[in-house]
Amino acid sequence: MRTLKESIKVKSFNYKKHNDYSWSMIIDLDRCNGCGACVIGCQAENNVATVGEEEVGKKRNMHWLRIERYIEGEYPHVKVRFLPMMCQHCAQAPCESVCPVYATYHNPEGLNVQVYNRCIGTRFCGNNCPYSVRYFNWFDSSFPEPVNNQLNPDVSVRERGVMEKCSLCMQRIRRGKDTAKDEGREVQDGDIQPACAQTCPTGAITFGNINDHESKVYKMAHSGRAISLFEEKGTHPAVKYLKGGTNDVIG
Amino acid sequence: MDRRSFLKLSGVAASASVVGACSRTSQNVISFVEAPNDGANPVDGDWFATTCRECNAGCGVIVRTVNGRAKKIEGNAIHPISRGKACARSQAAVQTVYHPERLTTPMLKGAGGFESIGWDKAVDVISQRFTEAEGKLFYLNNGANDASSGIVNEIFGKMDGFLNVGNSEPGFESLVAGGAALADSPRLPFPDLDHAQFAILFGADIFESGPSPVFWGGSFGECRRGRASVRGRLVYAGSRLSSTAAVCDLWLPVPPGKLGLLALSVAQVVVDIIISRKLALTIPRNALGRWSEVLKDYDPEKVAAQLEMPAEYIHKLAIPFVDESPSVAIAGADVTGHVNGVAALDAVEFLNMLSYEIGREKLRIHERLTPEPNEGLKRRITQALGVDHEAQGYKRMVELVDGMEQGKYSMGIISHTNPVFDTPAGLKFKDAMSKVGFTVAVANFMDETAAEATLVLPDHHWLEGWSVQNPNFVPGVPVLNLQQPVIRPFVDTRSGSDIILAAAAAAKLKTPAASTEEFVQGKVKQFRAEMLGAPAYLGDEEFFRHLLRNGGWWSSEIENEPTPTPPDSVLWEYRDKLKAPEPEFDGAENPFYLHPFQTVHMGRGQGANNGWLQEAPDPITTLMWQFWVEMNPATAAKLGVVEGDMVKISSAHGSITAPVFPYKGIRPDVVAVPIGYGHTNYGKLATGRGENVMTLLGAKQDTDSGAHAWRAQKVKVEKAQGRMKMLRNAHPEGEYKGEVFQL
Amino acid sequence: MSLDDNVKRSADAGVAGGHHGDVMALPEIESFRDPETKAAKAHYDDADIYRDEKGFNEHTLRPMFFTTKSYFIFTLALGLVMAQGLGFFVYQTFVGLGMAGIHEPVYWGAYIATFVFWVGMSHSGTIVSSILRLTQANWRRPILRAAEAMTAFSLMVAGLFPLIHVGRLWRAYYMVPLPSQRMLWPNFKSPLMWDFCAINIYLTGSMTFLYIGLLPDLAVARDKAIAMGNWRRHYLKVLALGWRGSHREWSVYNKCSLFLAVIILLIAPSVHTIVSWDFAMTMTPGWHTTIFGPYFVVGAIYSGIAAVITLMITLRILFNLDDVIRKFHIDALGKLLLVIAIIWTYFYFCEFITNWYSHKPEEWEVMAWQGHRFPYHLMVMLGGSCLTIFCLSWRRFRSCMPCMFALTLLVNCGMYIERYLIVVPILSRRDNPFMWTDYTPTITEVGIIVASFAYFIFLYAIFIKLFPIVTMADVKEGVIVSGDVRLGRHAVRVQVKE
Amino acid sequence: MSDHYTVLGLYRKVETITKAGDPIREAFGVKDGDIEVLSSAAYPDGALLDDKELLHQVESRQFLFPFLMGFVGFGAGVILAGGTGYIMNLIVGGKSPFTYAPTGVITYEFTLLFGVIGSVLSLLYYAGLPNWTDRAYDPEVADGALGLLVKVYSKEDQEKAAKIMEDYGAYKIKKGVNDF
Repeated sequence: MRTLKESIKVKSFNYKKHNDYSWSMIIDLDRCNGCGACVIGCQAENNVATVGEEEVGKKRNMHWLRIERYIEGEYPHVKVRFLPMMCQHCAQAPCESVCPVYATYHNPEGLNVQVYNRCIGTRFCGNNCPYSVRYFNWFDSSFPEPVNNQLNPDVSVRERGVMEKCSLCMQRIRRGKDTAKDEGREVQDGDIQPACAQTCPTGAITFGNINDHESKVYKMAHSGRAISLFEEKGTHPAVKYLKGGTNDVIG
Repeated sequence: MDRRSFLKLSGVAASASVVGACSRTSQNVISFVEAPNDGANPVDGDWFATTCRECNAGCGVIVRTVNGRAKKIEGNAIHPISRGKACARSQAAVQTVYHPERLTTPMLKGAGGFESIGWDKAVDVISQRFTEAEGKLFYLNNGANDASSGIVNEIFGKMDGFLNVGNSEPGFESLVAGGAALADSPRLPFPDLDHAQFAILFGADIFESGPSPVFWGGSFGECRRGRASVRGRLVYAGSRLSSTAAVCDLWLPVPPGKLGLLALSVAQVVVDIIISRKLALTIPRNALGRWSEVLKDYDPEKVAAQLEMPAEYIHKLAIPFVDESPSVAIAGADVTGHVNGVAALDAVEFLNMLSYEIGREKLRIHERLTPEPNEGLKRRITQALGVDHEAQGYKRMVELVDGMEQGKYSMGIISHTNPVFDTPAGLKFKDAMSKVGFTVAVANFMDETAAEATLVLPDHHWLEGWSVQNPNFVPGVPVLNLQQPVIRPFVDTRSGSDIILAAAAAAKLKTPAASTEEFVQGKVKQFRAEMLGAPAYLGDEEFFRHLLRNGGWWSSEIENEPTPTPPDSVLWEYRDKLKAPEPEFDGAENPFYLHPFQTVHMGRGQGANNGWLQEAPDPITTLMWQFWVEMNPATAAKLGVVEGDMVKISSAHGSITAPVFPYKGIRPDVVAVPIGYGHTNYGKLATGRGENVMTLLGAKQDTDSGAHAWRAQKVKVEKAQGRMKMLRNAHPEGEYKGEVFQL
Repeated sequence: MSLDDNVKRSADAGVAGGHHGDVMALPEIESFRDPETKAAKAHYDDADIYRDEKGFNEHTLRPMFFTTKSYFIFTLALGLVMAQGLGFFVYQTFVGLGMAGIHEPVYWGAYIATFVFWVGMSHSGTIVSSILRLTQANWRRPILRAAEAMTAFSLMVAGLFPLIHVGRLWRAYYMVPLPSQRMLWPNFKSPLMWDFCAINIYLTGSMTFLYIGLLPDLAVARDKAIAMGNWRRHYLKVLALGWRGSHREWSVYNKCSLFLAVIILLIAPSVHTIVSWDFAMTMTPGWHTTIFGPYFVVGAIYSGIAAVITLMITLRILFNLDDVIRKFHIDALGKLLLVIAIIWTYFYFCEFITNWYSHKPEEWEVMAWQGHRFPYHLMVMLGGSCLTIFCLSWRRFRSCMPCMFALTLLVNCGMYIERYLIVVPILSRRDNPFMWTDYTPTITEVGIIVASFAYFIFLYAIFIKLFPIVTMADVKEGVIVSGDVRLGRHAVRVQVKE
Repeated sequence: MSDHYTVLGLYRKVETITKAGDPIREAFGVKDGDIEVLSSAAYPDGALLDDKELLHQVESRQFLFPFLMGFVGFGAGVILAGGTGYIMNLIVGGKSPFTYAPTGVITYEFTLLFGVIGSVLSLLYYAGLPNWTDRAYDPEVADGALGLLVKVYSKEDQEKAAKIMEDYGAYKIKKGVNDF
């Protein structure tokens, strides 16, 4: 057990120094075409419920990953932007510290983890998330027979009244690490792919270990285009974005 | 014990219990929360390679199954079309396997509607009809060159009066016809976007409709950011800012039907630049002069008014087209949807030819930029499969409808397609179909066409059945897709082609195999023998397994036949094709152009009964579960409607009412309506959701190819009663505030 | 004017000096809310009932011992309102929180606004009572009990709302630091946890304060109940703890009250500060501001005092306590309210001008007096400051009971809306513009919230029937320690202070 | 302890009762703790009976209860909030497991909670409550009568005290055994 002194010293930023893995995701906004394949991929992988027309009207859709669409300019100089938005896995996550029951915390690999069966549903985390990427189970999610046959056995189905959110496909990370361990090696770059990164047709999403300086994500995160959303809030997200090009290259 | 010491003791006890409470549990708490997937150990499951059949693109996929249930569909990483990726519709297919509304038993239409009959009886009924029909039958599928098409074709193909029809996606036929401009056979044009630096998309909604959005997505990604130093740039010309246009760097709202004109105008400037810069091309200099002469009518200054944009924009397209070579021009639905579609396609192809010349001159050309390698091999695969590769297209549909009207067919088999729903009202397919005595619908779900049929055969889902496919869309390499059952049939279904084979055998017809599986195996064997030559190290059995493992066969190397570089004389023959006829419109007296479009989720309507797809927000409107009509805010203001107000859109063929979604990215004289909504009989989720835009469309055809000119429709729009809450994901005010992210 | 004069007079009149069996002959009262109760008045020789302690006891205990039919009808009606709320709540618990109108990202809605409102209400009682006790303001005496009870009950109501609001009610005990096999332990870094502690501690403290204040009066009520053979004697005996008014008891009791007053005065502001930190600790624009702590506390005291006034006037009318709760009490409370209103307005202005000046879009989106929020802001402005400050500046207004009743109700409406404006619009227009939404409460929420008001009134109604509502001992003490001093031509009422 | 006897005299006037106290004390040498006045309201210390010395002792110690309990609460708060961080070692929000501010908040609250408890305990302890036994009391005290209660150790003294009280204006005398 650590001494009190040691334990006081532990700070969030040490993830990158003290752990083999620090997972990160880079999304190239210049590549995203808003096709929504990642949305369905995430839904299939993580047993994300559909809520139906009525609830969607109340903005209660559960997609862990959503594609935000922004429109700029006036006709005919209109520009549409897509912004895939999922849990940003902030190193200084606003959502974590406000949870009264430790239902969400930061794991040693830099992931913001939601523990469903601890959650009592105060929704404080949802209020404190500047990205609004935490979703609440307003009702019991409906997977009636025979639709339940599709459910991924690796991921639990959430009860009503708990928060859920993107886990960066925690189960895939674990499987990747298990496989690597079985084969007696470190996880290689590209071994682990969350469902969205796996499926993105344009290759806009890249996932990897940012502690590995040879990894793609490390290089991308250190390119000039890399930004964090709401950087001014100081959340230090593990999900980073690569800026798009200029609006009108021709003009 | 006196009171004072009692109080002291109890105080100590209270604080001690607090201390005790937090001392013990540390390790357990940590281990507990470190099992965020609730203690479930990741299960590996089994991955099977097969082919996605949600559309005809032929993407290779792998399917994860756990305990005999399909769990997840992903792209097959080694497959040349999908390249390891999958689209939304493909991944949502697991939902349709376990759909509660799947058909489970063959049903024969009796006096009181459909009655459940056993499989044996179904085979009896069909075989009896086969005998009676004596070849006077038609087979209508969704345009896939697959095993069932091959089987039917091999049984009936040589019979007089048999018609094989593919109800392929709108615009497909024109694309094929346009692609034939230079090659001597029908093919889809394949511009190599991957390696282009500059691309002009002529109404090409490659991520929404077009063949294989997945492949195009990958190409786009490569083009945009695949290279270290180059950012590919794209320009979109078309009347609506589609989600494809959204990722382009510039959008030019060209009036409907004028894209060919734009292409020629760009070509004119490009040729001028080539001449003025004295670029050394294989085309002789004097020949260039001739081209310049041919194109002089399309000078930007002259056509700018017609294109409703400043002439400088045309220069803005043409200059980078030369400077940033390699460049490509891609034509798509907005080009092929008009009566001058093929002419416009030819103009676009001409641009590609110029691009090839420029690229080669600048030593920037990649071998895959424009060629269509192994066209012959592809055709041979098609022939080997026994499918009629000319079956697809609207021309055949017209022929079929005429035939049905005239009573030519006593029987019809309609497999996995829904023409009653997705053919234009002007074709009057439903009326014609009712004149056929006996129709068999092979389907997974009850839909509008199956409801009209006499006999409904529940088919295996594509995750459950065998097939082999030669995809329509072949990007550079010939592909033979293999589709294998990855799970046991979930409900009591039979393979449609198995039933046809059984019935044909019972009717004493010559059948190519006893079952689909056998047919597939036979074809693979034949394929190995005829196409590849037999690799010595693989026997037939091993080769088949090899294919099963990979999900099909494709040449691993690009086996180029030398790219035909048309000599000037050939090109010069081409000059007659360079014209831009005025578009014609059905209902030309109406004020608005109708712009039906496919969305990424609905397809042609197949996706409408899938909860995941319905709930996935549309990329542009972010609407879920809902049908809409897009119009420019200025148009909406003129009509006096705001978001959610109902408008009535009518043409001579019918009318629909839909809620308005004002969208800045659309021309003010165009109203855009998504395809795939408005099912009348397609299960709980789809039925009654919106209206079917196909009911507005007339039967205008492309003057050259005979393809359906599905955007050659003008309509009336008027305000209707009622309002609807728009179920949008984006907030109507917030969607204009993207600047907060400082992207 | 000393008490024993009164006693003597009573003795002379043959009233005092009775025996145990001498049951108080309290007059029958026709109506539960008959202000004039002439029969009752006739019992005393004049209006100043302080002179007759026994009469005073009987008079102030009457609401407790005598109940009319209309009281039962009223309570039953409250019960029905509560029942519908309970029905909605049970349904919501079993079906899911989706029954409420909240949605992403407006995760907190009317429930939390109501929670903040009730916590705010609770700040009147004990805080006012403590301050007045410590400053030995003589006019405090009759109102203490009613105010303290209000604290306790509004906290009890407020405490329900987090429970109504959580997604998994059946797991809400995870917040309690109970060692269990599940190895669950609360996170003390969460403001919600502070809130949980603070509210519970405040509830404990204010209940204690209320109870300790009740102790001597319970003894009086106990004696009456025993004399009348009333069923209340059973619990009163127990709760009075055998209090007999010995000087040692009084001395210790006064000291204890002093301790409690100080401690409560330390707890109460911290409670609403912590409630405000539920908001201010987040990084949600509009919430993330340092002003929230004092702003909430002042707002809480403001709405609390207004509620005390409303309540006082109600009690005065319902239970014929004109002689106990006098106009000058309301006038004094009105002055206090005026001061707090001015302070509150100052905070409101500070918050507004900071946002207006910086004009950060996401904050201004909320603060701007625009769109459908305009009437709400107007209501806050009117109820919260302008109208209140204007009206309360007039003495005649302050001593006009109906006017004060209406105004204080308006103040609390304004303050409720202010809480709503703090919670909802900010969440519906927060950082990520894509997720902006609009929120309207559903019938479920409205039902439950209406029931919470009924619950509060119900608790009060029950309390009145079970415990003395007027702080009798304090009033008596006030009589003892005060007297008339002649200053030239005037006789001035003075109070002994130690 | 052997039996004791009590006399409760009820008075109507403050003046009378203040005069009655001293003769009784003198007559029996009653100690501070054995004589008491009952009243329905809090009279200032020493107003009715000169027992300031005794009360002063009580008062000067009474503050210790909330004070010491406050310390206990302080410890509980630190242990609860700080100890949680120390033992759980869970990183939330990038904050270190032990943090000062939240611990401070919780500690403050717990200190005050225990202070409240301490105050109540001080009341119960020094006032000898709860005591539900049948003690010398008269309900008229609640209605404003003042009672002088004295504890003596013999029957004779009881009679004598009752006599003195009557002499000094008590309108009612109650005698009891073992019920001080």
